[in-house]
Amino acid sequence: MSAARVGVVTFPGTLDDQDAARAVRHAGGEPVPLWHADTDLKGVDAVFLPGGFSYGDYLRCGAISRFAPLMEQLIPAARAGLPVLGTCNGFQILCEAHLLPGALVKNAGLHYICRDQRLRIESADTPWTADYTAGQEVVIPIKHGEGRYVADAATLAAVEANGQVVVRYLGNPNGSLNDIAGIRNEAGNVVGLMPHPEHAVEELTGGPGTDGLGFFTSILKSSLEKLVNA
Amino acid sequence: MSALSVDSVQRAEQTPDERLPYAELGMKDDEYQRVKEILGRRPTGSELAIYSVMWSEHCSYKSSKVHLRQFAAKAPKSDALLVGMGENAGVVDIGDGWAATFKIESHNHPSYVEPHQGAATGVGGIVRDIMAMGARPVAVMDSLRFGAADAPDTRRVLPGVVEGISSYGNCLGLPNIGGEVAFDPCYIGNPLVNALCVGLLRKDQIKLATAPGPGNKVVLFGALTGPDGIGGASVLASATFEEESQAKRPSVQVGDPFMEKLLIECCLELFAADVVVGIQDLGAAGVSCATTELAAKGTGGMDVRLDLVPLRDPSLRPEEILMSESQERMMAVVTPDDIDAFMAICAKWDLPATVIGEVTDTGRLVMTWHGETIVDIPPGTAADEGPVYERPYHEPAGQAALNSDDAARLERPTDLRATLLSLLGSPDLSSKEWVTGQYDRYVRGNTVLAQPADAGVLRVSEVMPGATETNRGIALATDGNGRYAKLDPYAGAQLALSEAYRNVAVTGARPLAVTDCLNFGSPEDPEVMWQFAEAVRGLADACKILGVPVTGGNVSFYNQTGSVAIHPTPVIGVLGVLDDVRGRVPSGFTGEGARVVLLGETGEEFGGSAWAHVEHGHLGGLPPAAVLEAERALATVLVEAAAQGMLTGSHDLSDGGLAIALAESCLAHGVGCTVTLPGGDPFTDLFSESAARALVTVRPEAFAVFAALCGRHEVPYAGLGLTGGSSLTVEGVLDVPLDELRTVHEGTLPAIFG
Amino acid sequence: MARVIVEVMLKPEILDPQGQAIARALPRLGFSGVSAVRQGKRFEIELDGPADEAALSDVRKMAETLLANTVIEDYAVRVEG
Amino acid sequence: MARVIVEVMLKPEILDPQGQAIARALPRLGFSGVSAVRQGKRFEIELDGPADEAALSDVRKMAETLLANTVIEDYAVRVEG
Ligand SMILES: Nc1ncnc2c1ncn2[C@@H]1O[C@H](COP(=O)(O)OP(=O)(O)O)[C@@H](O)[C@H]1O
Ligand SMILES: [Mg+2]
Repeated sequence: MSAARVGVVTFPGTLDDQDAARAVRHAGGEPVPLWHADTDLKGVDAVFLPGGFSYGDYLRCGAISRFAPLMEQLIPAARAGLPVLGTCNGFQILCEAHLLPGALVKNAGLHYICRDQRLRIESADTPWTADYTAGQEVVIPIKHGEGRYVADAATLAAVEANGQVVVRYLGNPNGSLNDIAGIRNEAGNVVGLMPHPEHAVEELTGGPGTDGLGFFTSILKSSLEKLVNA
Repeated sequence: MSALSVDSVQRAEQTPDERLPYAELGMKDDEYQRVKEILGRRPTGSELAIYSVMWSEHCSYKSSKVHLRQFAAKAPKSDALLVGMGENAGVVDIGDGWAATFKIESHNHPSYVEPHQGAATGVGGIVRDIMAMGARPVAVMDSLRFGAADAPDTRRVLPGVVEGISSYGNCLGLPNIGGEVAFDPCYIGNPLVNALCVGLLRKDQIKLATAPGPGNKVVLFGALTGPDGIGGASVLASATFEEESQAKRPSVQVGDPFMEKLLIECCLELFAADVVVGIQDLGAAGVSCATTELAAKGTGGMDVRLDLVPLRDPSLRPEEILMSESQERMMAVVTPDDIDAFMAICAKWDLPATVIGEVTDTGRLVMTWHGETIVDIPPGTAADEGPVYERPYHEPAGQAALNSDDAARLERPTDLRATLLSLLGSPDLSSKEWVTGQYDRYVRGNTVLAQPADAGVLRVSEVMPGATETNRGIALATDGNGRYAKLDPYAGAQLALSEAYRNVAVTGARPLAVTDCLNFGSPEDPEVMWQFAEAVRGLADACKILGVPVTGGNVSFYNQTGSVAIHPTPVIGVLGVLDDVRGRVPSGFTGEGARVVLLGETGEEFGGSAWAHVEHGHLGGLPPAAVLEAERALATVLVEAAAQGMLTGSHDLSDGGLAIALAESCLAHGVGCTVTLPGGDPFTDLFSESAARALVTVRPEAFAVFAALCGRHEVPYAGLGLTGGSSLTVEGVLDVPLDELRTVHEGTLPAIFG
Repeated sequence: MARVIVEVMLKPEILDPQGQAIARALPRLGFSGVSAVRQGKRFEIELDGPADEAALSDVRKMAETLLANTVIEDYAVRVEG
Repeated sequence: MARVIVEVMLKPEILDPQGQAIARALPRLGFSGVSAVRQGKRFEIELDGPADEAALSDVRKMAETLLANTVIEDYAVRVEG
């Protein structure tokens, strides 16, 4: 059987696309490059929106990218159940596109932060986190200037009540409400997180180890299951 | 004259006596006379614009050239050198068909005026130099020096500089893999911001700044040209036209890292499509520099229609366009057959690109402005035949007194524990996490070592799609020590090189090549010129002994306030290669039960030391001896031991000596140690700054083989003890829990900068 | 040719660390009498034509969909004059 | 209690990459008729007392030294009303 195909989107200013593609390969999948100006999702099984500074992040992070031609395809596909993971800038784009509730604003400390961050996986109930167990602690790099998750009180309460928090910070680095590092949509197929699992898939390269690999193995398994069941 | 008419060549011939404001543009009388001789007439305003920027100190190296020649003259034989000095950046062969290009450059003065933008555009500029070689930029480093940490102006300059480097570098997607932060009152008013970029390319893909082939098109692409950094040019525009300068012309440039990121990806796609004959980045002298240099190195001529340059501000005069330092621009030479493909790739990346001229074989650079010829010069006279000065120099009046004020006279401490903590928490030696935490060190996923390692290490594979797989890695370190260089610039430059070389070697990488950024005061001051001459001589001599050639660099003069110059500060970058990057040695103690071994010989050397500086505010005597043969032997041992997998960790000894090296090694991974000093005077053992030393941890079972290796290369070694526990214990001398070390080490910069 | 201004501020209930950092710094710099600072954005939009109702409605749409994120921000549109 | 507004914009001759990025995106989003966009900052300063001459002069000093970087930015102070 052929490996699951995970689309990796490149906007002008995307930076972590090469890392995301590598992570997909490491997990045994096939990365499929998707270009922001294209209007074709190339039949991928899932989509990864990597980090970076799309359009320079000048207006607000992700504000301009969400209007890209590719997004016009991706938004309805995600609403229809296509698994989508956005990390960092990808998370910001998903919020700007209203695929995820809330928004990401400047870190409380006002500085960009790059560090190895301890996290707790809160939900193993998404196609991107199935290989983790709820409550599991992992260390994954964060690197962002605008990663403070905010939402109005009602939205935040709903996010908590629906179990939509996927990852929480242990030691809040940026002032995110309720220590939220990542969330999912109600259906669970769309996940956004500030940490960068694609930077934690190999022992050799910097970082804190391979704790991030689970996001990629999870999606490959769930894509395969879908294929088998189809 | 109407606002739209210009000072044409024809007009220059008709008005031979018109006085141009060359002095206001920094040109000397005799230099102006030479321009007239070259042209056989007075220059036009546009020609004067070109000559004045191209012959400036910054572009022509007129004061430093006679000294810098030693780098080539004394260069050691190196098979690795593919492109040497004189190009945008040097290129070295790192094996398996791969090459690395790297260079360090200063952006000191702009960073004082506007710290954020000054530092940001410094990063932008050096990254374009690397792109111009045909490489993919893969990492940056930054070497920073500020006034005293608690000085009010440092609180303005440092956070701005760090934010500028962080916002620009992070946005480009280039990991920051190392650098330095140092403080000294001598840098107040003259902070040093030196940025390094390294790029990778296939050996057969090197691009050069050249414009061969008459009929080939000259394309300007990237950002629009605006009135950036042309404070001087407006003098010219208004003086020539006897009208008030209409607009204010800023001397500060603002960078657009997003544009630069597009430029990087676009250039790589252009290179891959093989549609570029020659390429040049637009740096300090903008279009003037790019056109004259490309033309001079090509078939010799170029026709340019300057009115075709796309502008951000339509009021710009031709002189201003020639001098504009707008960022994020490149110039390429493209064959007529490839021009459509070239333009299509620029369009894909949303980058403006305009054909502004054509290569000729006339030997003349000719520019027109709405049909009138405004420039007609032999390009080489501007690019390569600038003035060369043999500036007078002599030893500074106070040098002998400074050198005889030996640190030996200073009172020695009795409480070595307190001394350790005081040094460890001093701004220079404290943790730089406040700075490095603002830099993305992970992006691109090839960072093997970054802060707090001694050198940044990158994996080479996966850089270019489809290129041969390799397990190679590269290592880079930058170092400088203004105090040492002040005491003895010859030795100071050698010590800076030694430290960077050693920092590369401790990771297991074989040092290959050197880049340098020479930060000095005014070359017109003979005492500063002496410092410069000595530093260059020292560096060239040391490169020869260590077998590493200088491949390129940068000179920054006039770092002074009034008549007071900064400490002479050569900052040296060394690039090394790891044949198998998986064998890299991490920094510090990585686990319990390893043998802690001190390599090298410790003498009583406190001149310019961190101890003298921090505890006594003293600078005098002589710096540690530069022991280059010992340095070379040490590196050989480190590289061989790493290749054979004997080492579990390593760290070089530098500022603060063994004491600081032990503390940093403990803190690196939270592993303590219990050691016994070799047996001399404990203060000297712990705090002397003798060169050519390193602290390694050896696998216990490999110790005998390691000792034999040291013996073979005549590197003194001393087993000090074992790693383990949660404190730094020096038997009979001091005992500090790691938590306390950490609090002291990490608290300093956050307490000052928030 | 007209110029329209769009002002975007964080909603009052959203924490504004930038504004707070400024407010905290003021006493140290010798400024007293300021109880709060909030920081937002200001856009100057140059129109090709006049700022008539059609153009303003366009700018409002621009503000709503692009210049402001209405999940966290409020905006105001006004003609300069 | 009064509110004073400080508007900070890049000087006209200084490159504004933010505004430029927005202006370039607009046509793609279906907005035409905009010739340029510039992006700046807007501060809302809440005063403890009234916005009298003394207070305004204080705010002007604040703008000059802290809120604006006068090397590259211009500022304007106005009382909300
Ligand atoms: N300005 C900077 N930018 C990036 N990295 C830095 C900077 N300053 C220091 N570092 C990193 O922090 C670590 C500690 O720096 P330092 O104490 O100066 O090292 P060393 O003593 O080995 O020269 C090193 O990894 C160095 O590369
Ligand atoms: Mg070191």
